[in-house]
Amino acid sequence: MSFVAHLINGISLGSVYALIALGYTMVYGIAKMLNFAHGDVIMIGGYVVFVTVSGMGLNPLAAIIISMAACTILGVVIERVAYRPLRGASPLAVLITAIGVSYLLQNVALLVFGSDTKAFTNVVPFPNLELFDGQLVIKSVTIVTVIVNVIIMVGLTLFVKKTKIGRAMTAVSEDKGAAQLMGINVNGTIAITFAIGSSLAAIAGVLLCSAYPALTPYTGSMPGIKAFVAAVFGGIGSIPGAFIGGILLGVIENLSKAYISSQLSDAIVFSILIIVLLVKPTGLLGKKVQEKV
Amino acid sequence: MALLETKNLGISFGGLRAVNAVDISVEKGQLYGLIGPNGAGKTTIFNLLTGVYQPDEGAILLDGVNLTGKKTIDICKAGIARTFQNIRLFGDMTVLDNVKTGLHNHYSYSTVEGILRLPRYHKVEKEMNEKAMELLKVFGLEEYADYKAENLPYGQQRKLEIARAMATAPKLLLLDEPAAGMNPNETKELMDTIGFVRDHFDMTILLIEHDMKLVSGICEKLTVLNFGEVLAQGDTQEVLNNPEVITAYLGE
Amino acid sequence: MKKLRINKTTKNDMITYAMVILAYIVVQVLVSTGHVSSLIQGLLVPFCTYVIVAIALNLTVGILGELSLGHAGFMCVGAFSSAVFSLACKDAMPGGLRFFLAILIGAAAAALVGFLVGIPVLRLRGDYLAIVTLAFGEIIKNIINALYLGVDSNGVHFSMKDALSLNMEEDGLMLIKGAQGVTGTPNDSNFTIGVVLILITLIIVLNFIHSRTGRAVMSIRDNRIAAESIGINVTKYKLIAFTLSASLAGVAGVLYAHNLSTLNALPKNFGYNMSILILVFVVLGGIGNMRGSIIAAVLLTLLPEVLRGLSDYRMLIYAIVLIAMMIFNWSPNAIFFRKRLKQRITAGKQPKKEEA
Amino acid sequence: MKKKMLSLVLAGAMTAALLTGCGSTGADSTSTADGTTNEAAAEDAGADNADAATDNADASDAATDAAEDTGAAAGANGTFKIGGIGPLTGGAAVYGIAAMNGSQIAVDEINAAGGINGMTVELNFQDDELDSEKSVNAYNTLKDWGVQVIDGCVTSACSIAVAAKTAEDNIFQLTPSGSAVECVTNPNSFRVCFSDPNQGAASAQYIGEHNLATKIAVIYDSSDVYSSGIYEKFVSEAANQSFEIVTAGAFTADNKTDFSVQLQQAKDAGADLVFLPIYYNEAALILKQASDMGFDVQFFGCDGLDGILGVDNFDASLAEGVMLLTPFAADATDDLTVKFVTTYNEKFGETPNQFAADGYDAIYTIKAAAEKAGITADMSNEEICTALSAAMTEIQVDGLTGLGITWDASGEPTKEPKAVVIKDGVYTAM
Repeated sequence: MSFVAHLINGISLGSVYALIALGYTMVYGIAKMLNFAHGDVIMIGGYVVFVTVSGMGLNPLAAIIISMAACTILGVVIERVAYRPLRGASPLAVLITAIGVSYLLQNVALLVFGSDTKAFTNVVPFPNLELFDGQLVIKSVTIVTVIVNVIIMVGLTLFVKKTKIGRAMTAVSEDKGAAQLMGINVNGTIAITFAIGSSLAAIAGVLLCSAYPALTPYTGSMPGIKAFVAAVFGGIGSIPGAFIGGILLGVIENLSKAYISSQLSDAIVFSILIIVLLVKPTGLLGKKVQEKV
Repeated sequence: MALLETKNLGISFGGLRAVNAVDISVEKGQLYGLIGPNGAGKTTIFNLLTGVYQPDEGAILLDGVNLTGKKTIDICKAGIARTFQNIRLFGDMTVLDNVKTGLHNHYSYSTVEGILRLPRYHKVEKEMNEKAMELLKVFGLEEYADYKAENLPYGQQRKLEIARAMATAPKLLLLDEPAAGMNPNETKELMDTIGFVRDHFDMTILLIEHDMKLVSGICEKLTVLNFGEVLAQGDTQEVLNNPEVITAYLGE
Repeated sequence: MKKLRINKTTKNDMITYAMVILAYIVVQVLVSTGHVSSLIQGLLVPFCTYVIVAIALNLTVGILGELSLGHAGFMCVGAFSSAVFSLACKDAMPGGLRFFLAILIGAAAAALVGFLVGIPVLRLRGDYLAIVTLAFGEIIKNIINALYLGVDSNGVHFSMKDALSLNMEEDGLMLIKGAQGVTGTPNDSNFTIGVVLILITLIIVLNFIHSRTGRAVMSIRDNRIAAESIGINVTKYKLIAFTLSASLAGVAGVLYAHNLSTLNALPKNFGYNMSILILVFVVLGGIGNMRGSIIAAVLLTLLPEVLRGLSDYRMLIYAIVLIAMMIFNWSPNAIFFRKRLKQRITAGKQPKKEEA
Repeated sequence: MKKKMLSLVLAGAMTAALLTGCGSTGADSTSTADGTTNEAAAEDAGADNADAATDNADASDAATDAAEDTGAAAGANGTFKIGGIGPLTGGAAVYGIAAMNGSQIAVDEINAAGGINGMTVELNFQDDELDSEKSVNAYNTLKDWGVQVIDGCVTSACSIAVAAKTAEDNIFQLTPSGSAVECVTNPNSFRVCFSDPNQGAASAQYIGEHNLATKIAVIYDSSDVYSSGIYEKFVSEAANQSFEIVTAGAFTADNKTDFSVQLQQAKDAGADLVFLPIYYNEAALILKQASDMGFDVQFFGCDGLDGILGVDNFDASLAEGVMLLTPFAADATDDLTVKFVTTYNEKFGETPNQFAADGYDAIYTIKAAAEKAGITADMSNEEICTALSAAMTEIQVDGLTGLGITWDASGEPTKEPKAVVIKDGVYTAM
């Protein structure tokens, strides 16, 4: 029974990673950049909901929409100001800039919201699911997170495959120069990618903070890194890969905490990542790239 | 005895039979051409010969030594050097260093000797510099020795790639479309260079080329590939006059 | 067409050495005449630490051409192995000899870990390689945080659980106490040793680059397939460069550990954040440019300290400066603009033959 | 040619950088010394909470006015420079900022009442980012500023690093909350808070003596000096007590959002008490997750748990029944606490936690020692250090974190921890 409980808790943690990983993978897949600031956009999304719900007393649903709007604007602004000037520069330069943006967001949040922890109000208004006389509890947040994950996953896949903008994104991800020649607005497409990625971050922020209701300016950074690992695990750039990677990461993390060592769980998680990458160098569902000679 | 022999060479990618039952035999000192339409499998054969791909079947023999299944660096050490269709120089290194890297396996001192600059470092580096400059001179590149390789004009880059390949002291030199992207003057110059390399170093050369002028001008023997299979083989003029070849090649 | 003559490598190296020595002399003169604040005096050894680790990482990023986000992990290994040695031998030998051995031990331990990490890691490419190095860095930090090591009359005790599992005798000496780390490391680092280590690191790296091995490594960076085709053993040379880079990072760790009386493996000093910070030195200073790394490491270590007057806005300004510097240095538009500006300034003067 | 010039320019830039580095820090320190630190600190606080920004601005004005008014009288005998060090940015900022704010309140009060021996107290609080290397940088910055006494560091590892330097320089150091044993090994370093082993042992004894439980689970932060220090002593002391420790679940700084595994293990092991030698930020999450999984158990913590009720928007019902051994409780009704909490709330818009109280007490301890030793502005740091170190063992301080606190030469304080239980959303003495 406790194994099942650990498993469910693992899925619960993993579903949050998966949600963050979807945003990571989306941006990486199209713009080919590691947006290290993604975790911090999540944190900002969380604060927006916190302020609107706890501070202004808005309806949680309205708060989520405001938060998504705010994060979308934030994402587009970051892209415009910090990343776009570096298009065509070394990917390393972009990576460092993303880290600069991450520091910036953390410190802005520190100045505006203060360093003390805010207890986040759970925005999922359903009761927890109790099985076997309460021996097994599945949190309603977990159920909602998994459902949201699936919706986003299906939605994103359809969006990328079926819509004109989505196909433009695929084209940009394959070859920016060629896409430009085909009359695709590369900058615009990447901006839209960031807009979508950031609005996903807002949703992730809300659900992350609902599941783990402690909000600080640094809330986003560690889950962000873990989610990034999850995205790589599943094959970065692959939408279903992010979901599977996230869930697996959460489950592995919790099971290794439970059965091997709670101190070394991170080491174990990272070791498994390394082993997976050695066997499948582009992750579980990543595309295999053959170098042409 | 032939210097290079392939026997029944074949490889598939997925369902595609890229090379099938190819037998080529290159005599020592020969200038041998490998031609065929785009996608005929010429570069794939080069990649098989140099161990980039491992053949599904067949054998590769160099000087009677079986090289089948060997790794690229072992094949290089056995004596096959190559150039690439899309030039692959060490762009951020100097022209001289490109050639010196080619000399890597023939002039040796340990990493520690290099870091501590022990006497052997100075001695060997001096020898390497001399040897590399000698090679650059052969290709008329000595004045560019200190340039970054990526800053060379296109034609010189091609030559540098050949010089680098020659630095490995090969028995057999593979040239993958050496004249691609060159104007007639440069091509002419290149033909002279290739001829000179063959005579000066007593080199055996196998080359892929589209430029018929170059092929008919310098190649003694030809193999024509089409859809991964040998269409015709033999003396250059004979092959080029083969009606089947004309059909396949010129699409008539 | 862009012409670039770079035959003056030796001269260039000499300038780098001269720069370090000159900076050392200037600082020493200023210190002895009392013109240097306590803050700067305290920062001198950290400068050396970060300069060394920046050069080490530049060897991996600039020369080997692979992105490593785990160099703080190697620093961590060097720091802890040497700190444990120094603590255990605190009274057994004179300070100079002990520190010399500590440096060797730190370098060797980091090299060993670098070698073991390099074997699997270097098979991967690009972003995947980067993420795996990050993972290894975190693993190293995580393990050290769970490591308990002590020595007593019965020998060496070791545990991965907690201090109690060591079952130490009363007379025992705790060397590593898990998260509480190593306390009481002798304060053996100083600026002069730091500068000597920088010079040694520079000599090693620059001589390495201009040697047969260095050329092989750079050829792999520039074109792996071509390097293989001319008989370069890619795995071997990648490993050599990576191991060397790790061991130099270990030396930086030794310097770090012996500058503070307490050593903990925190996310702040040995986590991926530090690895990234080191990467910032390298990228900002110019990939493959050792002199740039030195300057960038010093400036960026100094910057947050100089900004202390801004109190709360300090890290905010730091972040903005970082972003601005990246855009100024790397944006294609900014580079074009700078070039135009330079041309305009030099237009009146002689037509130039070379340009950097 | 060009290349050479460029190199020379770069080399020049390097030296120039070093020089300007020195120059500008010099300028910095003067500017900090000129501007009253009250302003800076009040600004910090203003930024802390956007909602309370305007109130704070007023408050800070008032504070500055007050300082200026009394400054004339107090400043007659010069200034006394206290330097604080703690994390003001990064994940641990909440502790550093609290200690800084607490210290600042004490400094303002003291100045308003005429200062220490007629000297105006100046507080300059520097950020160490929870990094021992940065804490030494912070310390050196304070030295350049002319610091006379160190109030820091807030965290243990940084305290130890700085302690090595203060011992070298002969500067008196009093850490408000550096609880590791090694923080006070030097004769010139003292602390306000309990040591980690002290808390671990006290907790085990308290639980044992009051028969609170028979099966105990521990959840602790193995990557944290404070938490693992208490844990170790707790476990060794448990051997002498009537209860047994059934599980010990560790977590690390990188892994502190999900505690379901540790809680599940405690639940499976049938623990009737969970000991939490951790800080309240993580504890808040643990309480929430325990309640989610229907794990109804007694929680017991140390001083790190204090502040849990002050978490913005925290559902206090989750903490119902939680016990903690703490020297400070923000809900205590004694005059001193009430006054402090009110002032803190007014100024910073938050309820103070134990770090704030430690910071406050640290300043008053310095004051008491300085008055005992008769410190004057013209004394050298060395003289101050010797005099204060000697005076520390003779004073008795009634502070927020204990009445009649005394010190011995080891640097450890002697005070009584209060056992507190959270009842109806407030701390209640047991």
